[in-house]
Amino acid sequence: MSDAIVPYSPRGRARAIKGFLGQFLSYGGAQVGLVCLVFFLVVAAMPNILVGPLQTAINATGEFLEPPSSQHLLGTDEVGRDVLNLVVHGARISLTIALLATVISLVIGTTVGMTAGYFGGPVDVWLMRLTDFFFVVPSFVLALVITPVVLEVIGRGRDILGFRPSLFVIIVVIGLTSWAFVGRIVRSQTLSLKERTFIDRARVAGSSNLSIMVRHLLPNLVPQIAANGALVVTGAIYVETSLSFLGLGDPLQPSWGTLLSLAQRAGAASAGAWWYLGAPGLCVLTVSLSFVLIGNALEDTFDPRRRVIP
Amino acid sequence: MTGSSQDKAPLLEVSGLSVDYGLKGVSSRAIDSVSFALRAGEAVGLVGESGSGKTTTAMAIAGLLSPNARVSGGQVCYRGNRLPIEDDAAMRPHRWSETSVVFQGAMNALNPVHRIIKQIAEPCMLKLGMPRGEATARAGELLELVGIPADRGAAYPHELSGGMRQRVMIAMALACRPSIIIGDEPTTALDVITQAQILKLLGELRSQLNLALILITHDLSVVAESCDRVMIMYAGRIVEDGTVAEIFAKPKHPYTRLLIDSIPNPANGKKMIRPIPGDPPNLVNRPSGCAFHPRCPSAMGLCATDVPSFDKFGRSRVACHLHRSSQEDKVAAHA
Amino acid sequence: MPDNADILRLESLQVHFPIQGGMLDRVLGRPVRAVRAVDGIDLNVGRGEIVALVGESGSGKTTLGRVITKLAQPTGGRMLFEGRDMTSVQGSSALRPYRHRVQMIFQDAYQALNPRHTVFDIVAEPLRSLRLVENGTQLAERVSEALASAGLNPPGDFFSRFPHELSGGQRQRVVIAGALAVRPELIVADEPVSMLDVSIRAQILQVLVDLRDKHHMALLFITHDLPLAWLIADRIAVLYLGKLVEIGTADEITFNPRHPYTVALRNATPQIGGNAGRAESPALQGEVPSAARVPKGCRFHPRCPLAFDHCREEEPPPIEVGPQHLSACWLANDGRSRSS
Amino acid sequence: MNGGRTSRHFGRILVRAIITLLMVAVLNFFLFRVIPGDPASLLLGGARISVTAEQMKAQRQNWGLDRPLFPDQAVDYLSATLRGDFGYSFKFRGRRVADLIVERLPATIVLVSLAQFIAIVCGVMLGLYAGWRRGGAVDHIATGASLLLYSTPSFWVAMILIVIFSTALGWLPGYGAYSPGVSTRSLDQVLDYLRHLTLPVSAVALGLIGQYVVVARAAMSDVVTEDYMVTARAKGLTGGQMLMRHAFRNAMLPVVTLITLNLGYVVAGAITVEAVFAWPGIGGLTVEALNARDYPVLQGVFLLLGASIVLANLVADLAYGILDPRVRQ
Amino acid sequence: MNKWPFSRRAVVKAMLLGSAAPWVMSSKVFASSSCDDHIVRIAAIAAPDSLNPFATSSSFWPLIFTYDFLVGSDAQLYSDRKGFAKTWSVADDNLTWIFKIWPGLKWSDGRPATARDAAFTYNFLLGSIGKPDELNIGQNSTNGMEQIASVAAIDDETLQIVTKAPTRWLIDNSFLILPEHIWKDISYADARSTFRNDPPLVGTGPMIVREYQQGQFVRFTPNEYFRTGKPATAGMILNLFSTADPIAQGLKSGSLDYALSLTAAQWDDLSKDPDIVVGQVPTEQRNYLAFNTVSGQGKGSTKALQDPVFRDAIGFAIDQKTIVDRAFRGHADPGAGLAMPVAADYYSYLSDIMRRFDLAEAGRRLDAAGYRDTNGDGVREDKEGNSFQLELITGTFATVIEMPIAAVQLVAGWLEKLGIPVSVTQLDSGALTARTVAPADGGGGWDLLVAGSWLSRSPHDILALGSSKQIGVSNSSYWTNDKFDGLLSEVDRTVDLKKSRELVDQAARIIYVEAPYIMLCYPSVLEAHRKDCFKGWGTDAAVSQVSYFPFDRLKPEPTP
Repeated sequence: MSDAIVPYSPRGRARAIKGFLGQFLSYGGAQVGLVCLVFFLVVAAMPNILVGPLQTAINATGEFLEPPSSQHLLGTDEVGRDVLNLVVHGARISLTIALLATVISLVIGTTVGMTAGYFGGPVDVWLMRLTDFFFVVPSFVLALVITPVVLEVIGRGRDILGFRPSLFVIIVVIGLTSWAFVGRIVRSQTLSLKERTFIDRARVAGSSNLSIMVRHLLPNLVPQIAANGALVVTGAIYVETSLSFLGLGDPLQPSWGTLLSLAQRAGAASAGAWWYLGAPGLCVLTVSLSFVLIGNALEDTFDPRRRVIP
Repeated sequence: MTGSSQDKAPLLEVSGLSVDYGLKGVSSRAIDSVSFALRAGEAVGLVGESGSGKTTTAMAIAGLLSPNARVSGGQVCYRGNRLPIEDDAAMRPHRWSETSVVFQGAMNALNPVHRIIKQIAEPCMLKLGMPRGEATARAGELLELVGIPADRGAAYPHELSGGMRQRVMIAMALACRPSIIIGDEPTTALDVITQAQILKLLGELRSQLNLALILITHDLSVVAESCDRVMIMYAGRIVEDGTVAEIFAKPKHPYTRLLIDSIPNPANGKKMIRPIPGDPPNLVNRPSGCAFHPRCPSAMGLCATDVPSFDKFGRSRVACHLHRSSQEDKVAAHA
Repeated sequence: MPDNADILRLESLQVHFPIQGGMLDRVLGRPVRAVRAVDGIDLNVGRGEIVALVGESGSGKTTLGRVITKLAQPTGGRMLFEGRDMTSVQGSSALRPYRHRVQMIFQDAYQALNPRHTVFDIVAEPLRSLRLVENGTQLAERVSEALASAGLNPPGDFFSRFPHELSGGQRQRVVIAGALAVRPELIVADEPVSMLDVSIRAQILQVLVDLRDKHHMALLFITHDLPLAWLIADRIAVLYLGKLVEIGTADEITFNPRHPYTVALRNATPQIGGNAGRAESPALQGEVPSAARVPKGCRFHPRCPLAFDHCREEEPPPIEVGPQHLSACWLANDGRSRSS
Repeated sequence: MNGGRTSRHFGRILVRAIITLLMVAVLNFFLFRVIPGDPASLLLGGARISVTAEQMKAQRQNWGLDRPLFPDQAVDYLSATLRGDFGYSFKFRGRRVADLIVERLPATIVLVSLAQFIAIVCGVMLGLYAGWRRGGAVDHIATGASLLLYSTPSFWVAMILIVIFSTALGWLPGYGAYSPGVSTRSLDQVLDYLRHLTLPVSAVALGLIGQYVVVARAAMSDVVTEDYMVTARAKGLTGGQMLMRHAFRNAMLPVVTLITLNLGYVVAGAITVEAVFAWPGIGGLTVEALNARDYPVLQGVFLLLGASIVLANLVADLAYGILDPRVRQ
Repeated sequence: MNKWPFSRRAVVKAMLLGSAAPWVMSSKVFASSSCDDHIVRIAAIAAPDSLNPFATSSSFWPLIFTYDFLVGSDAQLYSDRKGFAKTWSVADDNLTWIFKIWPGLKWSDGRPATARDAAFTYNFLLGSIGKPDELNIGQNSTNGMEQIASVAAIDDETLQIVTKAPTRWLIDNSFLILPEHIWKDISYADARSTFRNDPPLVGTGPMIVREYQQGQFVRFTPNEYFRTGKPATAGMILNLFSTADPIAQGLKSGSLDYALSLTAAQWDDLSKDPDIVVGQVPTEQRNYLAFNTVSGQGKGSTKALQDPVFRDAIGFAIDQKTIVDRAFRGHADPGAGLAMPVAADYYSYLSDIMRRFDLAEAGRRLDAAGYRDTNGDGVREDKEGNSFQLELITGTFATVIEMPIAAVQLVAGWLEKLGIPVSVTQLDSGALTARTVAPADGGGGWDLLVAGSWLSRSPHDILALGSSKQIGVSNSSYWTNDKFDGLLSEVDRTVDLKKSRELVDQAARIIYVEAPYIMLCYPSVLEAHRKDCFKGWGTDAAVSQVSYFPFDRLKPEPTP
């Protein structure tokens, strides 16, 4: 409302952001992580330009399980598709699933944690029981059980937001089952922020609860949310990979986990097709590691006392 | 009391002590050429605002400088022997048995997961080599000595009130029968009445055990009631040093005077407060010359350029261009 | 001061926090115990008057301040502001007119400033929330004005700074500016200088005194420091364990205390001038009991050097011992309590 | 006064655990009932046969599916669950779910607890040491390696281990829990079992080590900056004494919590690794049941997982209460 | 502190070395230990639910070594694979059958195995018909039993079965003959569900199930009383896996002698190993593309699916040869009619009416039938004017060879090129089953199905895909045709092989033209065995739905 008419000097904020970035980028881990991440994001953004359309059995270009060659830099799979092509297209799917699921779980976790922590009392008690429940039920297992059920219920429609229903289900299920950890952290941080008198000051200044939560709590929760968000991404990648590995992925839009699953089902390990196993696995590893490194660097930047990487 | 301690040889002698902190490649001087002597049984108050270097001074004396601190000059002698304060390992045998410290926040300074009796007994076992039973018994005695029933020893720190915790810290400090106790803001977090109790306890123990006490505080009035001598620190240097009576009656340094004036004192009935203008300096951008000159109402041109020497006037010393002793006085002081 | 001049009146104000019992207690129907943080306080503050609330930690002085600023809800008694009953008014919109006139200054300026907001945002927040300005220009004017009256000059230099870029004194001034921005009629200042270096304290106190002198603001000054209270306040109210034990003019309380607790407090306060005017009484023993276990009778009796049987049985009412000077002690008029 | 407070603390933890467990049970109940398709037709065996209406009705009656969902079915379900009766498997006809689980549980417990043990010993020690000597060589190597391990899906580690140690080098078996028909001489059997255990345990342990190193290191890094460590130093304690007497126990607080929580995942933790190694544990059972829509088995496994994690949470809370006297307040 | 680390390190090192030694040093031992004990180690991807043949057909592989069929089709082909009956004959009325049981045949527990046991098995099934617990779900099921009038043991060696109409079904069925003395007290309800028939079993086959660990292995011992003498090996272990990797590894390392369910990649890899012989076995499985032809409840997204012309046109867009090459890497026969090549008596390539892969032709036919792209968006519309968007579901039913996703990709790709977009949903076997049951049971709603079916090679089973009685069971397209049904019941009533062939051919042509299914291929099972431990593997087809690999004829290689 009145915010819009305020002559606002961006100087302070710009300086703060610049200072933050400077500090953040001074960590080696952050640099490595960002470079890897940007690389994969670029790859995920334009797979068609880089390697052409996703290969299927119908337009496969190679022989069966060829080892890497100049023709196929990462070899081929058991139907002759180029593994590089699959991995590049997989990047888009894996990253989309991981990032969207993370957004869902961060939104839910932050909302629940902040509400519980700020209001306390019975609201807190029941929201925390709910959180306990999702915390207690391993999200991977819950997803394992829910995914096929949900797939069966909604899996008959057409694409949802450009995703095949099965991918969409995985995104939603991962998001819905992995927020508890964020919820707990946000709540405990909210509890400690609530003790800070600037919340009291805001109330004396006449701010409503909503405004206090949005304008005072949320900005101060950003460090926790950001640092843990990076870890949630890693978790989401892990769950997605595992679910797909167990065959719950979508074989027609293969994520890295699905590729690993296909590789295993094709007997790649015992047939010595290391490139087929190695390529998607290394991608998962690199992306997870980037997020862990970025998360650590974020945490270090926000709280130098808790640096994880020396 | 001050008269009797005068005759004894100094227990602790600090001369020209300077300590630097390295922060991200930038080195900043925390204390600069600090010199003083402490006699057995004497209570000295070290007064200054935050960042004035009073805690660094104390930690240097106790050999507890943090790893990023460096002794860049001077020395500390205990009973005439130079202490290896820059060497963590070599300092270890000296700690607690000669100088012990009563820290500020007793809640955090006590290990939360151990019972207090164990924490008091620990130095007895490790430093004095007492068997566990004997050490526990001694810890019990020490608790009684500071006014806590020995059976409360089974409590954990969080189960005690702030005053009780500070008593535990004092009991712990006495464990190895040190001759010097450094109280680092020991009463800052306490209520007035509890503060009075703790100060009283420290005073009693001091005379009972002939302890020397270095009381670090930002509160001049605390020093006024519990110390023999007071040293005022500003920006890493001692600016004035003298007996309590002298300093409060006739402060020489403008900073001391302003400090005294800014404390409300119903005793002399004046309701006037005189703010000291400006903010305390920080370590990185220390003003040139006399560090107080930007805030000093009587600053002269000289003050901005020249560091005033620390001159002796009778039993007190002061570092101010307004008070320059004659050459002869200086010679006398060094004799 | 006459009643009609009172801006704030507290009548037997009470704040009891229930102690969270276990599930078992609730099932067994055990009575719910309560922390009696504020246990029946009568107090009035006149327009333009500075009243100091003095007490140790646990005396309820901070809770009282929070009740007056509507950060905590009283469980009993009444609170009248300019004659209007504000006891049960709640909700950010219902409280808007009240907040416009009653503001607060906090003890720890570092904690009281949102580290992610600029000084401008911080000072502008009440103006925006209470909708006191119509446009940006007006907002900027009011913010500048508030910063200037709090002694931050020139105000423009501070607009885009973050709290961590300020010194301790400057931070406290920003807190004060935030309270001043709405031009309140009553400010509750909770230990506003206790976290500050001695050399800065006087500056801040000066700002507060100027406010009263220039804008005729009333000030409720909460402190544990008797000399400080004497310095700034017109009247001093001494709290012990949720109750007023003595109230009177600053000089009366300082030089002619009638309650043994006030005496003990005065005696325990270290002073530069030595022990002038103070008797050699032994320091008070023990500590303030928990507000969950308020002693029967006079709540000070377990620590009182003068306690006798009656004190253990019945709680003393405030007794008038002089003009505007009340003391809740059975011996208040006896003379013995006085610096015996 | 203290005793009351402590017991209240533990009581609250217990109540929380029970509520959570009840929620798991409720979800479990509904999970079975919201799945598309009639459970009765599922009960009639894969349903690739024609079934008469009478048969369906008989099945419904048999399984109590004809009665109202609430309260009858729910009460039946809860009371049966409390008795440890999880019903019969759809897929493994006539096998009691409880028996199936009991049969598969030991393999998983052996695998995961051995892996946990190794990971705790290696990871926690390494992490604590790295945190104690921050910035040292051990710290750099341990942190780098643990972050790498932390980011790697354990089933991929498992596949790589198989490719290296089983397919390429032929040193260790890469699947199953025993060699087919290994002679029944007991020592051979034990050695054979241990050889089969090696790669799965390594795969699970490697992932856990990374986690433990990170947490233990962070915990120790926090502890060394605490004031009481300065006190300990002031008391003239040696580095070793400071570490063992003061830092260790405080740093172990968060680590113990993590360990206990992880113990709850004993059952759930190795599903993918079990799948890769064809390890005959609960993980394998879960995947089989999932593929066959064996909802009673899934329900049983799910409840078991929930219960074990609730239990672990409970133990973690209790352990924290015991280790850290402050928490009891 | 200063002295300790060295000695501590030394201790740790010693411990590590000590503990590693038995692993590394004996690694060769575990690899070669299998020859000495003369136990045949085999492996397959299989998960027997229980060993009760009335409750499940998933236990086929372990049970086929323990129990005999009465006759079974392999017994008609191979003299060394005879079943419970040594000889059989049918009276001139083509209704009364006489089976002569092997004289002196014994169960593995030493008790005599007689015609009474066979009569018991058949009558047990017969008796359940119409009961709530009708035994209609297992390997031994009432499916087909309705043709039987009576079953009786004339004497210990003679079994007489009278059928209501002439049928070859009696010698084609694959029911396992069970010992009466074990089964006589089992109720139908138990037989249908909870009775697990736990080992040790009692049977007349060469290898008796001695131990069964769910999901892990089945251990067999040789049947001392086997009709041709106790097998020469010391027993057999069937290892059960859920993926093929461990199987290939086991073969390579020597811990397995024989393996089934290999992937093409592993098969290629193993074929390079000098100690290993690979083979591929054509099976009775048919992989097909089915259309949801039902018009009422459970119908698909467009009426076109019910139009034979539409389905026929799609048939021109499917290149069976490419599917075999790409998706199966040659380990399959290209699809044609209902009969699979291994059913040599009935197989016909239908070359006269065979559709040839021709996308243009398919397009022309669609255009002609009115399925045009009228609005030029590249997608055809059906006759109601709705753009096509077909949902294709796929997956692998339990107990059949896995459907490679590449095959689905090819099908979807060709349809896409025709202007018929397809969305693919891959389902696990449970979900696939749930969605393909009869519409009355909640199935249907999908448009296309790519799946496989593995029944026996009997004419009844060959035609089951179009049987109206098998809707939602074997008939996944829900297609019905009265003429086809008539032919099917006639086949069931025919004993004469030649006539039977004709009837099957007629029926196959009807369904081919109507095209509720497009046959994709008949996949082969890939197998391999090691040469070093045993001899006598032979070269015959090893696996079949209707018999067992004759492991009983293996002999240990003399140890060098």
